[in-house]
Amino acid sequence: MDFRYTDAEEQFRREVRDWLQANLPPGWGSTFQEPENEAERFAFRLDWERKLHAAGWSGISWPKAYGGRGGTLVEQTIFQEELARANAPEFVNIIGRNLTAPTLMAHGTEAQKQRFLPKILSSEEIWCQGFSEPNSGSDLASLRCRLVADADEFVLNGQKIWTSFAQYAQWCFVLARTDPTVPKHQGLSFILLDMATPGITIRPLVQITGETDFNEVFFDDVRIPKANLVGELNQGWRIAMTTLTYERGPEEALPRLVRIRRDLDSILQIAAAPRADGSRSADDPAVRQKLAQSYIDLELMRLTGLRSFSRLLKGEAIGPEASLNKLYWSEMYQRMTETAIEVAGEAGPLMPGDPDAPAGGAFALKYLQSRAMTIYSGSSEIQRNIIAERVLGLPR
Amino acid sequence: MDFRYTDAEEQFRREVRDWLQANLPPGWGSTFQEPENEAERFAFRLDWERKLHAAGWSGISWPKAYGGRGGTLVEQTIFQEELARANAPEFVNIIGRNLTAPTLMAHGTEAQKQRFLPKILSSEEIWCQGFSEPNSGSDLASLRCRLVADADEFVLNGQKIWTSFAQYAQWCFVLARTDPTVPKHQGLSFILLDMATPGITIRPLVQITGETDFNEVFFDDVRIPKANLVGELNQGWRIAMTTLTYERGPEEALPRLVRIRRDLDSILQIAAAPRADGSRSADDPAVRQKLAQSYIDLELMRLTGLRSFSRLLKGEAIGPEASLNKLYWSEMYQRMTETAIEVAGEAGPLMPGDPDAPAGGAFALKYLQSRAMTIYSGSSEIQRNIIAERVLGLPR
Amino acid sequence: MNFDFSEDQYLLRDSVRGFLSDHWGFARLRAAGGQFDPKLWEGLCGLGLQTLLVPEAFGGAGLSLEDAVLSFEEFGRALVPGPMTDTILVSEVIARFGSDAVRADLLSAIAAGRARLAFAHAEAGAGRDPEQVTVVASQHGAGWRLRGRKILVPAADVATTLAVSARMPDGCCGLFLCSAADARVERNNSIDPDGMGCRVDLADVAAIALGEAALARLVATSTVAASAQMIGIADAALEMAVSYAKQRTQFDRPIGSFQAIKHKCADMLMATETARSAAYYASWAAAGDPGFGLAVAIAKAASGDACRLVCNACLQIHGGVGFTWAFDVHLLMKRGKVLEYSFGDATWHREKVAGLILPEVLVSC
Amino acid sequence: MNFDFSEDQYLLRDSVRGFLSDHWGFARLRAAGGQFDPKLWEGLCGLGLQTLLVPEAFGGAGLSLEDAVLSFEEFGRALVPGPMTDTILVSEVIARFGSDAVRADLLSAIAAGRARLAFAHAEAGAGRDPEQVTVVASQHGAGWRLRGRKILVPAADVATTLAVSARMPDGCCGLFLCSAADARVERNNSIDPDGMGCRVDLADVAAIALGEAALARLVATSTVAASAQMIGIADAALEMAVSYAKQRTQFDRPIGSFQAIKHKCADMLMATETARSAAYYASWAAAGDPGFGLAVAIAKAASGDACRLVCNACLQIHGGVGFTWAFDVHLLMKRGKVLEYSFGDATWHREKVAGLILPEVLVSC
Repeated sequence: MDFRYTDAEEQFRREVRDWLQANLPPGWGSTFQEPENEAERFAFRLDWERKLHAAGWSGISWPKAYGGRGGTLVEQTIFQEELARANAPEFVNIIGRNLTAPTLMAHGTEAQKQRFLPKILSSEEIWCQGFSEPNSGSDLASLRCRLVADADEFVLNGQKIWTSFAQYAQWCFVLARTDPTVPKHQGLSFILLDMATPGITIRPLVQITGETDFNEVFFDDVRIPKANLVGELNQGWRIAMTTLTYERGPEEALPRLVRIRRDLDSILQIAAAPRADGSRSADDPAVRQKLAQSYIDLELMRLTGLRSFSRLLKGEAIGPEASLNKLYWSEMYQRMTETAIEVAGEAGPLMPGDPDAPAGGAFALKYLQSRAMTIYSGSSEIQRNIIAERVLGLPR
Repeated sequence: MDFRYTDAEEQFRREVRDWLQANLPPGWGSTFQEPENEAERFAFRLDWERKLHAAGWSGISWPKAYGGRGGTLVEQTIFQEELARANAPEFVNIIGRNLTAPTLMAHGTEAQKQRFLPKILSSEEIWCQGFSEPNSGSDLASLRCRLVADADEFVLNGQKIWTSFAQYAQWCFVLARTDPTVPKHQGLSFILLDMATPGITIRPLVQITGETDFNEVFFDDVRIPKANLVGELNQGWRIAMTTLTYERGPEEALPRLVRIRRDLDSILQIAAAPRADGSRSADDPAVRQKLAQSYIDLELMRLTGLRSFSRLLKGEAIGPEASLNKLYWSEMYQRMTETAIEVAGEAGPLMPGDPDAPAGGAFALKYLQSRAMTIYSGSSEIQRNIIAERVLGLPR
Repeated sequence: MNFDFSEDQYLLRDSVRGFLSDHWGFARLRAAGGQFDPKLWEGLCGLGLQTLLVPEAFGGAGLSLEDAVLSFEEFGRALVPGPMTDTILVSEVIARFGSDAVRADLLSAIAAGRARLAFAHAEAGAGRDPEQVTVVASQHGAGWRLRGRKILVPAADVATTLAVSARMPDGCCGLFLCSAADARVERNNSIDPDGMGCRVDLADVAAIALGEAALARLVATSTVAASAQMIGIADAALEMAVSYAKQRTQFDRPIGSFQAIKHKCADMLMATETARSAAYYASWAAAGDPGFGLAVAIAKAASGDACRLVCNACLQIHGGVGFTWAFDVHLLMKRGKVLEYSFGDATWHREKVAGLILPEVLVSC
Repeated sequence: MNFDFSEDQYLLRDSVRGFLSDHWGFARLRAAGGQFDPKLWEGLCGLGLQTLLVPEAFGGAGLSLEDAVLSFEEFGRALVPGPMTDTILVSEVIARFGSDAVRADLLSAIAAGRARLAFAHAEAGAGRDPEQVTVVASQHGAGWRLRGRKILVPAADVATTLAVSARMPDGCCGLFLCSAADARVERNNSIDPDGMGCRVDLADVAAIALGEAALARLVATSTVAASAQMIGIADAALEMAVSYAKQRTQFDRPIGSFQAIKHKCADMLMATETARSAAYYASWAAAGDPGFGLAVAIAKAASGDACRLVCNACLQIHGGVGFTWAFDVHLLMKRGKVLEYSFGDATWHREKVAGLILPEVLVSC
């Protein structure tokens, strides 16, 4: 075991940190705020993302052949940790980087890799994910979007839902039914869809936070070249499982952790704020138990993520046990946002914009946002099924 | 709403209390201890039970026709509360009183009632319960004990398990299969078995506490008169459900509550014991949270039991919602015994007989005993199924 | 021994429920957009709710908190916003602790449906200890002046009179009445905009003192009313979850046939029913039982925990659609969240319980 | 960056596991009836375990807690009773803090398998605060005398030397070594008789001081070892539960196909794996990382919670048979219960964590 970084890795970390300090907008983290308007915020983040790419900070661990930096997985993690530590703007091409790219690296043709990977890195092409449907949530494999071959094209009909970034995306990877006559897992295919194709309608969905991060997407005779198929026809389920493993695994969890740690620091500061009589929530041992448990939760997430990550570093693959990471962080984060409101007390339910809201109302908002975390990327119920059946081998 | 008792009820309570004080063994609750040997303890408790009966304190709310006192349900509850408050010896004919009797009152013939009820009250006949089998626990209806008609008798073969009091009992009520050709719930019958009948073998089971409260019981061509059948042939499941409702309902829970309250008082006293530096567990707010939660749990159990009980007093029947009572007390009591050990700290795992054991090791023992509570009378999983399906109407 | 409501009490509940189901509901709530709905107010006044606790001598029904508790539960279930709850509860302390002049003035205005009251208690700087009151009451001739800020005062912007908790020169806190028109009132940006919570700034506002006991009583009855509302919310969320679980199919089965959902629903029912017992009992104990303080703390702790568990589980059972504005789950969850942290959360009340149960033992050992 | 053990470390684990699976097990444990099993002791000594942390200069392997932690996990999994754990851990503080004479004397005896050590720390009157040490150390010429009582000292009745925590005249606590023969040792009646916990009465027993730092170190390493043992226990209980759930059928299906059981098992795995990470990390941090104290508290809190959850769930999944002496579930649960409350329980360690994380923030705000 060795939790230290090499001198070269430490040097890399300093470079990243210095670059971020020099290149983030002046006043970032104090006087500078991201735009409140969603579209403007998207544009701001996209600019930032392209700036990172221009400076050579995109795809740290990707092969140079696909536009990456050819670095190590450790460097990739250091880079993401530093982004999170600086509270840098979030990426907008998350789905392209984290899901499309590893899926294509594992299952795409060389032509597909050459065509798509560099433009993912440069954020020239933003991606969205076409998996869930209104009647196929937990039971993803029951999806009904139909993909039918017609000459040298496919024709797509149906509906997807919960499609984040659909309104901004140039591309979408779609899981659709190509053979309705076989058992449901065996008739699915994985295809790449140009969002500029005629026949696509996007309708935003309003969330309980009032935000509109995700959409319904309707397909009406949408024509897709056959070359856009990833893997073999009717082999889509296996490919989608690769995608989901990356969505749930340690590479997703470790950078997320740094942001959660920032949130916890902020909660500890609320807890330490003196009240009228000079006492503080942080002096109350019942509250201290919950704050300590959040700290412990986070440390367990970090260490368990590092154990998985060490296996990746050794070249081992992460399989269904990725569900442990996803289940853990989603549930611990929900507990943490509740602790945050508890610490803030009666003012806890105040939202951003209220002058009296503790931490600017961040936690009332995050409490609401966190409710989705145990649903998306496979609900907690589905993750527990996967762990029980595919990790522990319990019968279906 | 009215949580007060009438003057007559208060008068009744005083009579019970005075009688108990005058008739419990001298030094009871302080210098006098029950025998440690299980068989001697049984004999001691049986004596006490018969003494209560002789003094007219048996079957408070039962009809006088069956040897009861003809009192009210409220008096019955007051009586049991006072027994619990005095920490009086436990009953040994619990199964006869609490399960056989209400089942016979609901489903027995007049002859069966006349034959069995008075001797249950007088503890002349002790009862045990023949429901569970090794392969039929949660899935009780799958039981395999066979009951076959032969002339004017039935012949019983098979095995029962977890049979408390089998070693002392004169009678056993048995649920057995009389028709293996129909769906499992429709081929069961409920019959009364004289434990002196040839062909019965009893083998004690050692529990994790080292105690031997329950047994395996084997039946080898045991002959039972047809007159001992309760209800119709193959109608046993419905009758067994009556029995289980009494095992789970408020009449069981309310007296139990008084004993749990005594336990909680004892835990509060351990928590309040000063340590070397004069501090006490009871001063630690994290511990106070758990102690308070146990108190709240107990109060919720009491009040929810009283709401059910009020419905009984109005003549309404308790159905599957009895499972709420059973599920709640079994789980709250388990939490409470863990809190007790936590309060006692490193000495918490010391058992009765150790000179340093807090509260004489009662809670290490009760922690172990409590583990069975979420299993017997239907496991917590089964109770939740019942609540979901039969109270909330969720599909099977 | 009877832990059940009377026929009259159920009749009142049924009339409130009937009115709300006919003339209110989540669609109307959404349409109101957090604004005061005069028809709702008038309709509830038409049922006589505002006079429930007003003594008969002042034109009221002269009933008790036990009579009102089922109405509060209905208010929770239907997410009734606005000043009715506080009007009912403040009227009781005016009747008990007000001078003859105050009673004559306010109680008849309440009975006539002209006065709307709001209880201003929460403060932003209190952290999780609702007893950290910093609004200052200073004596000014024969009367008092109030200075400071309150938050999340329900419907203060349509109230006529505010009941304000404030710290007196002796360091104790008491209850004061002032005209809402004298305060600066703006809407809070609350997680529950429909709850109409307001920020109230008091800059030397003239006030009448009702005293310490009045504040203690009003805090206790408000805590019981918040508990009852949370029970109503939990009950509605449970019903919504069960109904969705019966109808939504995945894996070719209703999701309610999966044990994970079933057992979650069973736990939701358990939490709701046990907390309900505590809230009902506290409403009975409010009539003078010596165990009232303990009953209040138990009710708030139990109903806060239950409401949190049930609302969270309800959203989880709905899956993605539960996270959308279009479904009603979040309306229940958001109101529940404000109530959960009002008047002290479950942890705070558990410590109250510990304080009340532990000394008894110490004496006896 | 590498959070994995080396090949050598896994080889040691495999040899311990192999030996225990061939020569130990629940049947042998039951047969031993809580009595010292010389063959087990000799076998473990044959693997060189007693010298793991003894410096090479004294004939030991000179390894670290990180090297030993997997062995402790195996001790937990196989419920190894007796003095080996304490012998390993006390040898380290003797090497670090002992005088030349003590080291020469004891370390070579340990390496030769002649000395067996036990750490006497717990006290009956401590309540839930393991820092409430009342055994008194008083100076007596050049040496010390110990007076007082310890409980649940593992295998003190077969130990040759006791390491005792005691309060010194300056009010601080330090670690002392005394001859086991000088103490009155009797078995406790523990929930886990197989753990060989003993009551140790010290009546002015002559002792050698190792100091405050030695006690702090031994408490910390013992806490890590207890955490690792609980992980082993949890892992064994999970395996037992999963295996039973696959084989036991009810309703014509393996009970492991019911979601209630599946999800319980998933939670058991989650608790075990996350706590395991914390225990492993603490063993690494023991080599001098400044975060060792925090890592220890996190490991004990997480493994205590995990072990409780997993053992309780294991018994519940077994149903009635899990409550019988004949099945092995209770053996795991009982050892786990003693370890859970040794060296402070999860609640106590969470407060330690709070104390360590909160000051940092206070400085920065």
